[in-house]
Amino acid sequence: MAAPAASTPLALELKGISKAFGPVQANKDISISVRPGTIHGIIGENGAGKSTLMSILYGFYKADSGEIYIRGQKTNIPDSQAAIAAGIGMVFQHFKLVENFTVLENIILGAEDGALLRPSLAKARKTLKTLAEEYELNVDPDAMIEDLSVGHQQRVEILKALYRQADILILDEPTGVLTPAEADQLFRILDRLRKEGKTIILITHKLREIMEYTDTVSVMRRGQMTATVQTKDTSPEGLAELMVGRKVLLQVDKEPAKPGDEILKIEGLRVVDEAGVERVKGIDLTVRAGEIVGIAGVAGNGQSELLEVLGGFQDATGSVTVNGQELPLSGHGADGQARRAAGIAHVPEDRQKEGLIMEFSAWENSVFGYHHEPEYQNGILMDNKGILAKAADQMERFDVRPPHPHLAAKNFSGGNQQKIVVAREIERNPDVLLIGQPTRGVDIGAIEFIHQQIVNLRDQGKAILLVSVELEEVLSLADRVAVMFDGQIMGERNASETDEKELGLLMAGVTGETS
Amino acid sequence: DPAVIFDLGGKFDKSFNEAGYNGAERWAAETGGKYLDIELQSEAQREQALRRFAEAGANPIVTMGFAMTPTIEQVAPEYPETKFVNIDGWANLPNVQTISFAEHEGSYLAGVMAAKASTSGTVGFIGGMDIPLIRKFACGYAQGVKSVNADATIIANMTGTTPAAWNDPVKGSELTKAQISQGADVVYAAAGGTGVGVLQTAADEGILSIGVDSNQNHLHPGKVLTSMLKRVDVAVYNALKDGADLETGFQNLNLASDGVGVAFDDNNASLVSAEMKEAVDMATKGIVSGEITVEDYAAAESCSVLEF
Amino acid sequence: MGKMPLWADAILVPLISLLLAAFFSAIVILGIGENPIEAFNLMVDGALKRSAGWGYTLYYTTNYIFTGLAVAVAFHARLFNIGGEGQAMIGGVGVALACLYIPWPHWSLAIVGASTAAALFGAAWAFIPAYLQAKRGSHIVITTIMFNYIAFSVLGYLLVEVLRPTGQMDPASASFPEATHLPNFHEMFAPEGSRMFRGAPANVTFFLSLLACVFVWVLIWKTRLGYDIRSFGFSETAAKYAGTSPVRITVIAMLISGALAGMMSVNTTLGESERLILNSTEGAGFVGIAVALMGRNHPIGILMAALLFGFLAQGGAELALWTDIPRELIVVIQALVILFTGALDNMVRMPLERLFLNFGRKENA
Amino acid sequence: MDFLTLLQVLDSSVRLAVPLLLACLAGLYSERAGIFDIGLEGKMLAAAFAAGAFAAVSGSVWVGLLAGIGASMILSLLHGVASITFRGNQLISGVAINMLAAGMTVLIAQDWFQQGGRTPSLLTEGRLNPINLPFADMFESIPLFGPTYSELVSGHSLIVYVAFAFVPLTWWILYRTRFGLRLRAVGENPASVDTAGVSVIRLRFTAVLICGALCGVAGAYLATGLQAGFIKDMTAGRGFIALAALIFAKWRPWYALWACLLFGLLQALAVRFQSIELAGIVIPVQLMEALPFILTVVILAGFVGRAIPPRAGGEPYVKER
Ligand SMILES: Nc1ncnc2c1ncn2[C@@H]1O[C@H](COP(=O)(O)OP(=O)(O)OP(=O)(O)O)[C@@H](O)[C@H]1O
Ligand SMILES: Nc1ncnc2c1ncn2[C@@H]1O[C@H](COP(=O)(O)OP(=O)(O)OP(=O)(O)O)[C@@H](O)[C@H]1O
Ligand SMILES: [Mg+2]
Ligand SMILES: [Mg+2]
Repeated sequence: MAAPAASTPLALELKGISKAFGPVQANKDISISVRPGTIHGIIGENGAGKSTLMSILYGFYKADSGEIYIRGQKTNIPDSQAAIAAGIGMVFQHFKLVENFTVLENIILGAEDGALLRPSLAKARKTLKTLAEEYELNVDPDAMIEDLSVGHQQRVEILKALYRQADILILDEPTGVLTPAEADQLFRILDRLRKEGKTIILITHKLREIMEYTDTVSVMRRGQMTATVQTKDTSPEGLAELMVGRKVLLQVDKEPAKPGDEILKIEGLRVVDEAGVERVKGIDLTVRAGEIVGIAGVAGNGQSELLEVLGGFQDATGSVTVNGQELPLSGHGADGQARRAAGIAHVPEDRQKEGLIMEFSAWENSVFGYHHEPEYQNGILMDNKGILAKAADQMERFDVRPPHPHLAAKNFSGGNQQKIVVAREIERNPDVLLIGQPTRGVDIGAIEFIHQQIVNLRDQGKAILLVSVELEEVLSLADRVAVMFDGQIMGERNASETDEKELGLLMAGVTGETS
Repeated sequence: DPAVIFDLGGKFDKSFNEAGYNGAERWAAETGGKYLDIELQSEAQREQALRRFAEAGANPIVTMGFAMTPTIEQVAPEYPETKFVNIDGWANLPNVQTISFAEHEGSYLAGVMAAKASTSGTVGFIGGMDIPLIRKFACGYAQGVKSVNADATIIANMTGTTPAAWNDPVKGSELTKAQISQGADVVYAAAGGTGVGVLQTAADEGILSIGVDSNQNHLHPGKVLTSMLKRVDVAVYNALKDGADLETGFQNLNLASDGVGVAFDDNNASLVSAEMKEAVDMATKGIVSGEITVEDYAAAESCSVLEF
Repeated sequence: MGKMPLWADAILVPLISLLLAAFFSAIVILGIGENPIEAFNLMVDGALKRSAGWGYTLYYTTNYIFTGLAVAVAFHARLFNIGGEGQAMIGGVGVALACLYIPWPHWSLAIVGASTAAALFGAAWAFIPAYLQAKRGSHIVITTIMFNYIAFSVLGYLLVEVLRPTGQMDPASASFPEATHLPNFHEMFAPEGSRMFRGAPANVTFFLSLLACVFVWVLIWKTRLGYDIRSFGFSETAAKYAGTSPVRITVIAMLISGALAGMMSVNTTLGESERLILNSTEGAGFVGIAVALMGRNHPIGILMAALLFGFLAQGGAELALWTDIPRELIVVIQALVILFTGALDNMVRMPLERLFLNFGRKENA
Repeated sequence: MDFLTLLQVLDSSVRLAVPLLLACLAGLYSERAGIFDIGLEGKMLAAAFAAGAFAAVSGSVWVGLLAGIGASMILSLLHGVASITFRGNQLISGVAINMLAAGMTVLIAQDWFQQGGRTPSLLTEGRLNPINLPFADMFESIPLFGPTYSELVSGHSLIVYVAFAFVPLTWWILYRTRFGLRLRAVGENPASVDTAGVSVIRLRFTAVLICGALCGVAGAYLATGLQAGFIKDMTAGRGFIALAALIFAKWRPWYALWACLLFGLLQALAVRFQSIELAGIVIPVQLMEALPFILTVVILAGFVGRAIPPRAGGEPYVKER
């Protein structure tokens, strides 16, 4: 990993970039230099302005002021076309793919070689094959994007950039949705790209990735660049402090569990989806009071469906009991409201599409799903004043920033949106808490807080079922871990007695006795 | 100044309202007088227009269409000094002149001509919106046809059941084509703007058509057999001419009083044979003298020669 | 912070948009060789400076409030109900049946009965499209368009063949009995012998429409059902997570929508014509779409927009009375108002926002 | 129904279907690009007027056709400015355009021709006349094929053939060309197009203008092909039926053809068989009248299922709020 000679021009230099969205100053006078052939990390809290800065570089947004130099040349980037021409590629946090197009169609979109598609497609197919071999980026060129796993979708995004011969590649929170194996694979690819002399900018909330894979790291806070350091000269704790402005606990701090009675009992659960595919193939699982059971597994192996069944919006067969009470799994009484009445609270995997109504204000969201409960009624009307007061109090206690109950959910950062959902579900003091991907895309300050809340609930004797594709999170937060593969549970382990390697094998469907 | 209130179809509906408009214009041109007018746009405006004109001192106020009757019955008593004319209506008040037309008689003549002109023995009728008034036209027409040729087939179609039926020439066209394919070689259009499409298609396809209300023979010279005239123009013209002195009460304009009839002019001269002319004259005589009674659908609510 | 203040968004933007619409209307009037200022004066004179003018303006407003609210309620559930016209028509059938076949002793009872019938019939007409959308996925836009046409035919059939008294030319029902006649503004507000509101059709239904505004406001923003409707409208997946049944909300929202549209006929059929006629809806169902959209689906906005359109309808009638301007001019003016206040509002808003932002910055500096 | 009647009904279906088909394809381009368009009706009407007016004045149907296309495209441009440039509500814009066209056509027609909002009747040169395909007469005598060819296939005006040709052409453009790929993409996910370095705005404007051009042809066909001049409101709701057909067709060109032919057929049947006597009961004309609409609902509910519109449809593309 030889540092390039000082005389080679910088791959990229941003000078004094500022950008305001209406009254919000997202980027303030930011300057940054990136050397070619390196991986440059960018970290910062939710809403710090990382994505905005990169989107400016990619020509998606227009900066209010500032200059961009690429390979020493001052470059004007009014739109993405210019960025592509300058050799920049970007993989957005939320992918920019056409869901009902094939991989190939997505790849050539905007980079066709002529007015007719056929030659372009043929050429792309060939190039794709070479790229796939070169970088181990295998995807079926004729698959529909919506049928691909997120990991594969991301590969398509990377392929798109490579197809356009990018040599500066920006990745915005690429591992947020990936399994550990997929993430490892991604970093192998990035490493190879770097060795070829390509420059990579990596935005992430995961300090481990920064420490392991980057050469240099920049820290952003509230729209400003606060520091740029060589990775080898820093530590996770140091970075965390730079980011949040205070000391952050990077490990989950918890006592050993004291499991009590069986609260949630699942037997022979089967789910067949609308297309007739069996997603969950007979699961037995028990969660006791005072313990956190983590479900690990590669996304798409039935975990989501499991949560949906328990949450009441997916039909299933089999048996589920809570406190000995059998729950209906289809038809009348198998909806979210009935589940909540049975003592189940649910932090869904997708906070923006399921957990929140983005256009509702925070206070309205604070009772979403519970709004039918008598507690929130005032005769035939809803007790809006009461709800507002409770919401304000809740936001204060859960450290939601800004603590403005009238602000619409969409105006909070991802981390704070998640806090609103977590607060709502925990506040109900449920017997069972279902929680899916609790910290996806959330910054480390907020992760610390959310983990602490979950542990507190456990310590109050509640049963918690956690689903996460982050192995690290499952291992550190759960007391017991079950691994799902292909709709089945491959095995259960005590969290303290297993490791990533063992779980990783189970996740790949490899069973058999290990030590 | 007098005032004229046109009904929802508007003063350029190519038929009833337009005939009234022509009468008013003729009066204006001849006398140099001025008149107020409005084309109603909504039901609620009926009363508004009446009152506003009455309050502004317009006299007489001529209203087009039976739909005005209930409103006139309500408003006229409040303005006893003002004279109202209700064309096609049935209001019975001291300061109202109600004019009705014997459309069935005129249509009877049109039917006679159609039957004489037809070689196939099948003739068509295309109405606008399916309302009793239009059935009255159709029924009179059918009787006229049957009087000449008892075996004749009459294909009667309505364009629609909504007011849009008065303004759908494309559909009028298709109806005409459909009737042609069923053998019709003369079609009578009592369908407002839709009739434009009927006459056009008839001309294009080389069959004869019959216009309605005003004289439409000139639209396609040599291709429009005749037009059933409903002298709304004369009625309006007379009302405006008489001014505030007009006589109130009922007036039934029929064949005898020349209130209805069929048009003969240069445009259709080549189509009208002497024999046809004679048949028309005979029928006219018969009706005027009372020898022939034409069944009035509006009165009987049924038609013995035509099913709807 | 240089954010645009709320009052500017709520008042300044629509006002400037209206001025733009007025400006272009003036150009059109000039184009057909008439005097725009005179025309405008005539409209204001006839619609706002006379009590009877107000009586007409408010009559139209009442119609637009009902249809606007109908569209808005459905919109909150992300359902585009283009069927207000048909629902109002069928609502009218309900009014007619209720008034013709039930001997009401007094109008106060008749209005309750007629409103109920109108709401039920309107809702019933909205039910099938709603059900098909919810259960079969048939696009509600198509089905409601189709149901408008079908309603036309049903009404035509009923009036020509069933409800029309024998011998009557007009495709209309018999007049309703005297006892059902609603008090109009003249009877309600004019002092003895005064000509205030005389002849104008505005009637007690106007207050019913105001009640409907309050009802919708409470329903949408103050009740569980409203919460369900709105959350379903914003995100169907989230609503499912919350345990709201999409079928239930789709059907209920459309029933309420149809009921509101149907109730418009209380104003036209019972309040004005006092019998069922063929074209009592007169496109109010479609104007309702514009009213709802312009009023941002909020009852207060809808009330304002309905007033504006009521003014245009009445002002336009005055114009038609005293000038030779074709009546289509009013349609053009309405179109321009909808265009500028509804579709091109950002054309005004964007520069204003920038203005406020710069102004705010300077002040802060 | 004998064979000849069948042919005539089909022939009538074709004529009634063509304006629907053109408007439907017009809507397809716009909506596939993510711009909803309930203003098809208004654009057709404006085009019908302009075509009628200019053909009458110039005496040439081609001038009329161009004028029709131009008028419709101007309204399209307005829709584009409102919904693309200023990110306005596409439904409101469509409603406004419909009303604008309804009013302006009559206003201008009255101002120019003083015929009460109509344009003067067109003479032969001002109209699109039927084209008799080669051999139509020769084949006439061949049973089945002959009449089919001469009655049904031959004898329509040029625009009819153009309209039908546009179905495969549209399919080809949509699925076989770069432009089509981008067009579909921008209706599904404009951000993907934007980040691929293609201008969303230009693409959407192009789509909207194509929509305008096709609506223009549809309107011109009404005024110069089916009729001989413009009459107010002569589109009589065909724009809305076309919209229904478009949804019915799930935004696909071949399905659009079948949907429009079906609507045409239903209307032709209603025209041809106004009151049918079934088992001694005369079915009222109002029922026949409503039948196309009732059948549409039935078919929609029974066979077609959920229609999923282009995912970005109706939403303005906003990057920064
Ligand atoms: N399109 C936009 N319109 C308006 N404001 C925006 C937009 N995108 C971002 N912002 C605002 O700009 C600020 C910076 O957002 P940005 O997305 O760059 O943050 P980030 O650092 O990427 O956060 P995260 O870690 O959550 O991804 C935030 O306050 C956000 O509210
Ligand atoms: N158009 C916008 N208007 C206002 N705020 C926005 C807008 N787009 C994004 N934001 C805000 O910008 C911040 C960062 O947004 P971003 O798109 O990076 O997603 P996020 O909040 O990080 O969510 P996640 O990480 O879960 O995907 C958040 O505060 C978000 O709410
Ligand atoms: Mg981001
Ligand atoms: Mg984020």
